[in-house]
Amino acid sequence: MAIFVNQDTRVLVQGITGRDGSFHSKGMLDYGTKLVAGVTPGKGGQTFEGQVPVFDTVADAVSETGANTSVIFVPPPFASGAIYEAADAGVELIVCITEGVPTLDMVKVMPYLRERGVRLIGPNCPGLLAPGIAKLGIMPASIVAPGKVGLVSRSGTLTYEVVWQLTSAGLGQSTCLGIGGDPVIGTTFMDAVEAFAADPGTEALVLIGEIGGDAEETAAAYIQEHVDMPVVSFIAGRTAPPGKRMGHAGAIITGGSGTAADKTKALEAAGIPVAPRAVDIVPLLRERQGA
Amino acid sequence: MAIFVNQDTRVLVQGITGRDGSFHSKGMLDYGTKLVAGVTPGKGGQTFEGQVPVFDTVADAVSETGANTSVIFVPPPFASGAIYEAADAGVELIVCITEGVPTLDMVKVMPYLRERGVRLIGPNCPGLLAPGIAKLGIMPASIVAPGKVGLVSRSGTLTYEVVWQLTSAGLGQSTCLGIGGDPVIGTTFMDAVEAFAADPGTEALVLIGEIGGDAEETAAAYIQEHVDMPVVSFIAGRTAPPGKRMGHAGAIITGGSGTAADKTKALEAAGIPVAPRAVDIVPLLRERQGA
Amino acid sequence: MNIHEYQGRDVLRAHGLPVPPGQVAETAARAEAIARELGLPVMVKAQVLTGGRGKAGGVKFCASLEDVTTHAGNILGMDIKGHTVRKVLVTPAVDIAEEYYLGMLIDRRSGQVHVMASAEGGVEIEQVAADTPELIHHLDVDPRFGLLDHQALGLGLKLCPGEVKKARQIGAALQKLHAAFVDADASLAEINPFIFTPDGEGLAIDAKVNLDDNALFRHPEYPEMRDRLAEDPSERQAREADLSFVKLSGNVGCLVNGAGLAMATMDLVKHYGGEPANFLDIGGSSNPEKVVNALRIILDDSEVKAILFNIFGGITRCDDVAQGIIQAAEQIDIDVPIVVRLTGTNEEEARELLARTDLVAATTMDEAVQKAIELAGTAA
Amino acid sequence: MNIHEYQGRDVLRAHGLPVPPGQVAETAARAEAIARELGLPVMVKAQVLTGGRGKAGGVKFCASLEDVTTHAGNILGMDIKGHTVRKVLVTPAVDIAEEYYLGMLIDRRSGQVHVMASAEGGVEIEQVAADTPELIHHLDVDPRFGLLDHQALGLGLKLCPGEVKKARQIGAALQKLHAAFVDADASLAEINPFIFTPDGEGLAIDAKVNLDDNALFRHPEYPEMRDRLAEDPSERQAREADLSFVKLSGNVGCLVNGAGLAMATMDLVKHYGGEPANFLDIGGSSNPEKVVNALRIILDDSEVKAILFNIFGGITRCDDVAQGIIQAAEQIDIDVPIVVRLTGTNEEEARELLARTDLVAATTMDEAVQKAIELAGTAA
Repeated sequence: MAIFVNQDTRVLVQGITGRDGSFHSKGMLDYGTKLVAGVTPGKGGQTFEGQVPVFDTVADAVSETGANTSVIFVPPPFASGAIYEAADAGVELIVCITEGVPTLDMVKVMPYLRERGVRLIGPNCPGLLAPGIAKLGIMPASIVAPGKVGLVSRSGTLTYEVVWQLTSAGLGQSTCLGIGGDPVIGTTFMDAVEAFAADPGTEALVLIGEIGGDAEETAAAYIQEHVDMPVVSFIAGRTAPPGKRMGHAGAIITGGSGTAADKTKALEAAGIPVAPRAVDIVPLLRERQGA
Repeated sequence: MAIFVNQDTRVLVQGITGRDGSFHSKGMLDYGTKLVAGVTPGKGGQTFEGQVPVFDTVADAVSETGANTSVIFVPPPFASGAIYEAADAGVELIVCITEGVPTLDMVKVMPYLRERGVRLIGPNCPGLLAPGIAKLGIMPASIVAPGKVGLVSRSGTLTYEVVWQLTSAGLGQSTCLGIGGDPVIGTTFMDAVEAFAADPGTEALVLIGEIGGDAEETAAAYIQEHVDMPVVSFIAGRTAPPGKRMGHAGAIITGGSGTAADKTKALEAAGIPVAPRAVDIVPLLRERQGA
Repeated sequence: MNIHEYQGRDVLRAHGLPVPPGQVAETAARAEAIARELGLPVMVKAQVLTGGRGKAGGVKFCASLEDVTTHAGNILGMDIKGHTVRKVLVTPAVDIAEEYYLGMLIDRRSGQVHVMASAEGGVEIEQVAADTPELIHHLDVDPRFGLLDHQALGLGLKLCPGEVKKARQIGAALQKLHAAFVDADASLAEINPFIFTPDGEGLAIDAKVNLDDNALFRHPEYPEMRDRLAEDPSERQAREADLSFVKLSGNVGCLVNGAGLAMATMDLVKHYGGEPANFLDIGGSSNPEKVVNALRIILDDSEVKAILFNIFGGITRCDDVAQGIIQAAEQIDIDVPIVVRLTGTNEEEARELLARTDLVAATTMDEAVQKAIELAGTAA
Repeated sequence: MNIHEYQGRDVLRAHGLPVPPGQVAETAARAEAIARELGLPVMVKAQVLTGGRGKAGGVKFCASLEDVTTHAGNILGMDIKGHTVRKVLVTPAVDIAEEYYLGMLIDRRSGQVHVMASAEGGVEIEQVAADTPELIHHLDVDPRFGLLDHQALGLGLKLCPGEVKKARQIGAALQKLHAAFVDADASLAEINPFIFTPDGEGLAIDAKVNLDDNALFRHPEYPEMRDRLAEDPSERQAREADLSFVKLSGNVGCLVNGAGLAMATMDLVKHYGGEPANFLDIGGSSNPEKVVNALRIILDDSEVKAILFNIFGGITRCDDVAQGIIQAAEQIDIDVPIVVRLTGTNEEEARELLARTDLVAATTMDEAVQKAIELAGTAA
């Protein structure tokens, strides 16, 4: 079992003919993901890797192949346009890998998704990998293993680091999810935690946070109230110099939180241990699972 | 009984201190309408007619007086702004009397109302008069009488003409509703017909149509399927010169309909008699009621 | 408000649409000078606020400067469906490989801006709609999100399947047309045809733009565009007096408040065998001055043999109307009988005011109409 | 990207906000000339990309031209929190009757543009937020409808209860600020203070605007605004090479892909008693050239005694990184030890490429960090 994907997940890739799009589409295919269509306007009629038909529009791809999920690799100026197109074509889940999407583009596209009940993961994220089910995005397949640990992270490569440690320690994953660290993202920490809490295939949870915002604090409060399974966390940026990433006004509306210390305090107050190093996550998780 | 209003209808008037606003607010008060507040920015703290408090904002008026309905008399450049304000303040029913509101302002405000479940009547309409319950707008109180005939009209003064004939003939009304004839309006012919059909206080229906659009045709089809009470109609503009009111493109998307002949045909096909003169409405209605 | 093709081209060009160059001329000599500057061949196109110019001979291809002089001379002054041609547009004649129709208007049903696009361009879209409606592609634009990239490209691909370069040009043209529509507060905006040259360059060849009268206050520059000479003088006078007026050919002058009641009054005049001289809605919130203006406009028509007032008061107060009639009678030499029917707000005050005049009073609409027809017949 | 006050004023003025006149000077003489032209009294304001100018003596009231020369001379060249003042803004000193705070930013929680307004203007808004949060009024702007008239006026009335004229000016300023925010793709836009003169005229006295780096491609004019001199040279170099870099004070140069992993690497260096020399995220889709640039930037810092690569491949392919390290080694004279830890996409290919070099390989992050610290200590 997994969150957000299942055996009926049928994937199309927007920007399948680009450098990154084609590289990672191949990776998704190799992993066994049901990649049924690609979209690149002007390349309709071509075939990708001898098996995946390419269409000019997402609407065509959906009606011809029954795709219900899209992974987006188009360049930043066109990323929000690709999201609108996917949502309008009836796709249920969109994973936007693209880095560098203007924040106001995301501000505008979010209500469009909400009105249609479409879930977005990202942008600027590694996507989702549900071992044995589907790989949507760029997470290296070699580092995962099927299992029962759910992992959600605002980071990219830091996620891989932790997943790899889990796998090396024999702790397989139900789903590994990178939600991205941009100011405005589709699926939040909270959304992921709720989904994991409702997933019978997930029996423990690893949260990988970062300084900035208050997503970890909000999730901590929720977990304390509603989540029974063992949860372990890690926060990157304890030694980051202040003021380099966040304007003061952001701190104001999040009530002054956003530092690693704030987050650690909130998580520990909710009974969630915070690993001092990434390598401490596995032992902490084993300790909680044993309890 | 009536449609859209009842004994709990508490009215505020936006633009209560203007020439038309004050004139017709007095008319509403005189009729016994629960006019509980007025709004004119900069006139907050004043009192209208010695009894109605005036506020700077609709939000203030709603929170202080519990108003749930707004009648708008502000000038055209500010009319859509007044509608947004009323909807945002939690008003449930808005009647916009203002004539000359730019069409694209209405295009933009409509989804705002839909998202909030707020009903708008108008703009550019005489409003609603539910005899014995409430007068919202500018319909002359002297011409109505309580009763069981529902009347809906795209016209203004033509409505009064017909109402007056009903009243003179001893046929009282449940609600007289003028929806306005602008291209984009809040409550349509169909909406009104549905509401009357669901109103136990309404036992017969008079439809006053006009050339242009296809609101009458749509309502006719609905009535044939779903409405059992006697229905009589009248269409103004049988002799209007063609092309003076409607561009050809409008005719295209309404499938060629829009003339009085088209409407008459559609209504009669649905079993709804079309009165050749306004004075024929009452006899036709009596005939149908007798049947 | 309808504006001329050359004005519509300016609106579209200001929004980045690919509009070929061109200028208007009021004389054949000026047309020739423009053609000389633009280079041959050119098109000379009548600027009139009506359709069917081509069939009427108002659009001509000119291979030589002599052609320009001849055709411009013929077209200027020409009557097209009652419109006198006072200006011609001179614009380069381009090689046309493909023609498309791109249009937008307000859809009453959805309450949104409605896009229409068809590969059947260059012909009357009404004809396409009647014969092959499936060849017109439709899309409502959600005002909260605008015309999105994929929607515009999607329409482009429906018109040019498999030809993404052309589809992109059509999509971009649709998005610019939509921006122009919204910025200009249009009620209709059409490009027919939007063409591709043999080189694949997209161009907006014709432009039809109607503006929302209600929104003119936002566009102080647009009233300048109004072609006063193209209007009927009495209709212009009425518009300037803020009256809604349409001249007809009968002898019963009608002065009514409200468009619906005005139409019903006209219908009733016809019903009783008369002929209305006009449609005139004096509107809501009317003041005495407005009534004076309305009377002047109606009395300017020498065909009018009787005047019928049908006023049912709502926003319009009957005493205002009565006041207006009395003031008008004092200011204008009225030599036709006037039938007055006033009902509604302040009707008693109005009757008191009118009691001392020699106006013919009527209680019902039918009575008033019949009296007016009778008096018009007697006078004639 | 942060821009100077005088640049922010230009952005706001272009959107119709009432910004007093003013010009920037790089010399005291030029400041005096500007003051002479504007008329006295004036304010001379340090243009630096940091707060707290006032407290640092970077903002001065000048009643005379001598004052201007003296103060401009003192302020130019002044160091404010590590920023050297290279420009001063000279602008008329206005009589201030009331001061307000108007600000907007992207709210991560709502995902919308968030408006803040307070009658506590002219002081640090952080202080107001800490001491009296109830004095800051908040509003999220629905991107589908924008900042509506009644919302803007409503905030104005909260700041100036019962004073509709002033409230309207504040409301209009907020709507223009919002338009500027959206058009400019800002991430933060503040007017502090927005003032009223004793005559009730509203003016935007200070302007702080930060722009969304991701949206700079839409604004070809904005990169011109970047104050290259105000940046740390290595940070500028990094930015121009499309690398995210922050200079720190340690001796372990860190080259990591991904901001989270880079921060975790810094945290781990500290954890094991070392000091990172920098934060450097080489980002996704990296190419060999990028790695070369990154190495050059790090090696420019003479404090760096060891370099630590921590690469976990996803979009970034390990073979690209290895290629980059090899190319860099060929192009640059590297005299410090390099510890490399490469894991993920194409890691085998990468290891093959690196096998023949004298780089120190590490398998885990902890091992790599500990080795780098050890080597940096040995080198020092």
